[in-house]
Amino acid sequence: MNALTLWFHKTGSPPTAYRLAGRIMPWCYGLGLVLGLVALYGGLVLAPRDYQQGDAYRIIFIHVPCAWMSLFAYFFMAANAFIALVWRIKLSEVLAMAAAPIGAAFTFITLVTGSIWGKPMWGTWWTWDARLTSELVLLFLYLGVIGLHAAIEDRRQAARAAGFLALIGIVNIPIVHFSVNWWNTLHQGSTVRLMGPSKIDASMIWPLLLMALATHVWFFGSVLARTRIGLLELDGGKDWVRAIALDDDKEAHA
Amino acid sequence: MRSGSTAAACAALVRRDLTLVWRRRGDAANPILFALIVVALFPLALGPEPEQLRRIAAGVVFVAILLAGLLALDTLFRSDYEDGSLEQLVLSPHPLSLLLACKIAVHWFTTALPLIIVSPLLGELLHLAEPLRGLLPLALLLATPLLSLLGAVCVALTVGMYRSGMLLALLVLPLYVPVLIFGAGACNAAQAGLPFAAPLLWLGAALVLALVLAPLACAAALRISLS
Amino acid sequence: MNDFLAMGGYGAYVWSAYAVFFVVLALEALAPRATRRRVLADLRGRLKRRDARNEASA
Amino acid sequence: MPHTAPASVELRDRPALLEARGLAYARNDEPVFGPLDFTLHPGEVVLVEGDNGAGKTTLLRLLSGLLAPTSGEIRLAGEPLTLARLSPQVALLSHANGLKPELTAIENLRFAAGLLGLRSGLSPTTVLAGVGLAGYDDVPTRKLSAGQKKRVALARVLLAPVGLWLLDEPYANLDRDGIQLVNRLLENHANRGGAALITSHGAYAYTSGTPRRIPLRADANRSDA
Repeated sequence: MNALTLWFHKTGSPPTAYRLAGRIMPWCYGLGLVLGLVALYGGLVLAPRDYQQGDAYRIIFIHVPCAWMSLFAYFFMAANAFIALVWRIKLSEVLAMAAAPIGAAFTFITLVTGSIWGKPMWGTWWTWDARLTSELVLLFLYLGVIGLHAAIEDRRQAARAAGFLALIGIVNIPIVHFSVNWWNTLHQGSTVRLMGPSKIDASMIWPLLLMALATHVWFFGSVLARTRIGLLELDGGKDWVRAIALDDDKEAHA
Repeated sequence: MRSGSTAAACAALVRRDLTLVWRRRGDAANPILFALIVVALFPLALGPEPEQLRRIAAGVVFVAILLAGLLALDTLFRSDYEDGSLEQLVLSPHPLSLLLACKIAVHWFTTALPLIIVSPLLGELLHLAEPLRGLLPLALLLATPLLSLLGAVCVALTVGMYRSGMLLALLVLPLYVPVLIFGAGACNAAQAGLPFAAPLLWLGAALVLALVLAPLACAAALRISLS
Repeated sequence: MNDFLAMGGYGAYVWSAYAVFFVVLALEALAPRATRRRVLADLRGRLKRRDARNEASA
Repeated sequence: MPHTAPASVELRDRPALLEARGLAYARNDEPVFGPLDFTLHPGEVVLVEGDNGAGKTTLLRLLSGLLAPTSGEIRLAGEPLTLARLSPQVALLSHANGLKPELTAIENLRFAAGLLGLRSGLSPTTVLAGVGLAGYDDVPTRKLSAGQKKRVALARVLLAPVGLWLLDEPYANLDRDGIQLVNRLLENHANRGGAALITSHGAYAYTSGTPRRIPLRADANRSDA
């Protein structure tokens, strides 16, 4: 076994991964919070008012990063599901299933903020615009993965079935996007361009990118938090988990 | 000792499934009845104006048939799982994906084909526009096998579950969206006097792909859920 | 400050969007804590059952 | 730990049909059984004994390739087991009989023959008579009693041209005659070079000859060390 695979096996072993995740997780949450606050200050205070949309455009600083995250989380989940199914690596199973609820949360935020933004701009809470529709389908995909994972008793079988579904979804996403675009051009009436041709100023761009970075870091923090729990569940009978369970009990009664 | 040929196994499976449908022929009309009810509810909800109904006719028939198919999907593996013959299928020496393809084909033939045959009647109830009378069954002919194939993969994932109805709908819906858009979209485009060949060709291409890939995916999914 | 909160008349939209963002992410970050407590309680239950079984068969 | 004795002397020169080494299974990381070592040679009938929940059914599903073991390995004639290699050689009788209630006994058997093949010299009709159900050809399976259904399922196993039988509780629901029938079938199968692994919770057991036994116990009375 070469050094790299050896390292991988060691880090991939549940107790090591659990400890490592516990050490990195607070830094991710902290960094995400700090970067996010800076980005918010830049977006809400420093960035100038948009000449077309007024201050309503400021929703972009959360809407767009969340939309990016909704896709990123899905790719992260599908990539891990692929690794888990092909090489049967436990850690990847747990990582894939940890990403699902976070991705669903970001997708939900994207949909809600998009529709809140739509009200003043389009005069309606919901429009069957191609992007919003694709995002809605994406939310259903996430909910399907989460639902399937929750419905199966055996944890490993659940992760494998849900991972398989996530992989079908990754094929489906571009097809949905393509079909929804076609459908939308068929019904030209309702298409409204959200981000018009107005030039985006540099003072608007940096808070956006910084917020995107913050959400990524936050995402990894949350993935690690959920991965730790997944590892505890998966390795329930092992000594290291037993020690943690008993420690936790002592803390609760102390 | 010899084991039979794969063709003989497929033939035996097709014969058995057809016999079973025949023995339970009372249930065979259920999807048609369901689609009829759904279609009949629309005029009751929207009012009987022919113009208004004509505008939505193709879409409503499509959705009604899609829902009826979704309802029928559950029967694809349910009884086979419960009486243990699904296990025997997995353990047979023949390629599982091929056997599943046979099962899906029989299922399509006995649940979706009757729906296509009654689709002109359903269209007539909603005053379907004249030029769509031929196009709607054609679009359905391309779309329903896709629905059966994609649905089978999702059913295979939920096969061991107690109550899978709602979850199955949730799993299947994102996969059905493109099929619905292109199938009903072709009809709508034709109605609006726009070119409609492209979406039908897309459906055809997707069908060819699904014919090859879906049985493989279905077999993989089934192995996961039976383990 | 009032100007800032008013957001040029779009205050209700902007702040409700940000509120959704923060509330959902906060819930998303708190959810693992609850799950963790439940998983560990389950595990302790399993340990207790196993001990009981071991005593019974010993 | 439930180690079994090594194979007896007269069997040692024949290659093992099925071999399990350190075979263990855990569900949600809760050990179900194992680690288990045993071999199955041609001509052998091995009885898996255990209480409810000891994992007898799980063991058969592992050996039939439907389940993957948590640890350890299964070898089939010396090669690692895969479903593709195994399936032409194994017949599984599980709790669910695998019979369609709407079909008649003979239709069920014809389907099984189409799917799995037919042992040379046998036909669905002769096999049905062989399990004591002559004349039941055109009765829908749903109208048969539980014991009669079991007999039809046994006929299905008998029909398949395979060497390895995995029978889960073959004696369940059977009367005295039925139990003798199972024993006779097993004996014939062993005599023509086949092998069988059967489970029983101990009430009725294979009595002709002295079959090897694999005791299977739930995890409770084993220390975790």
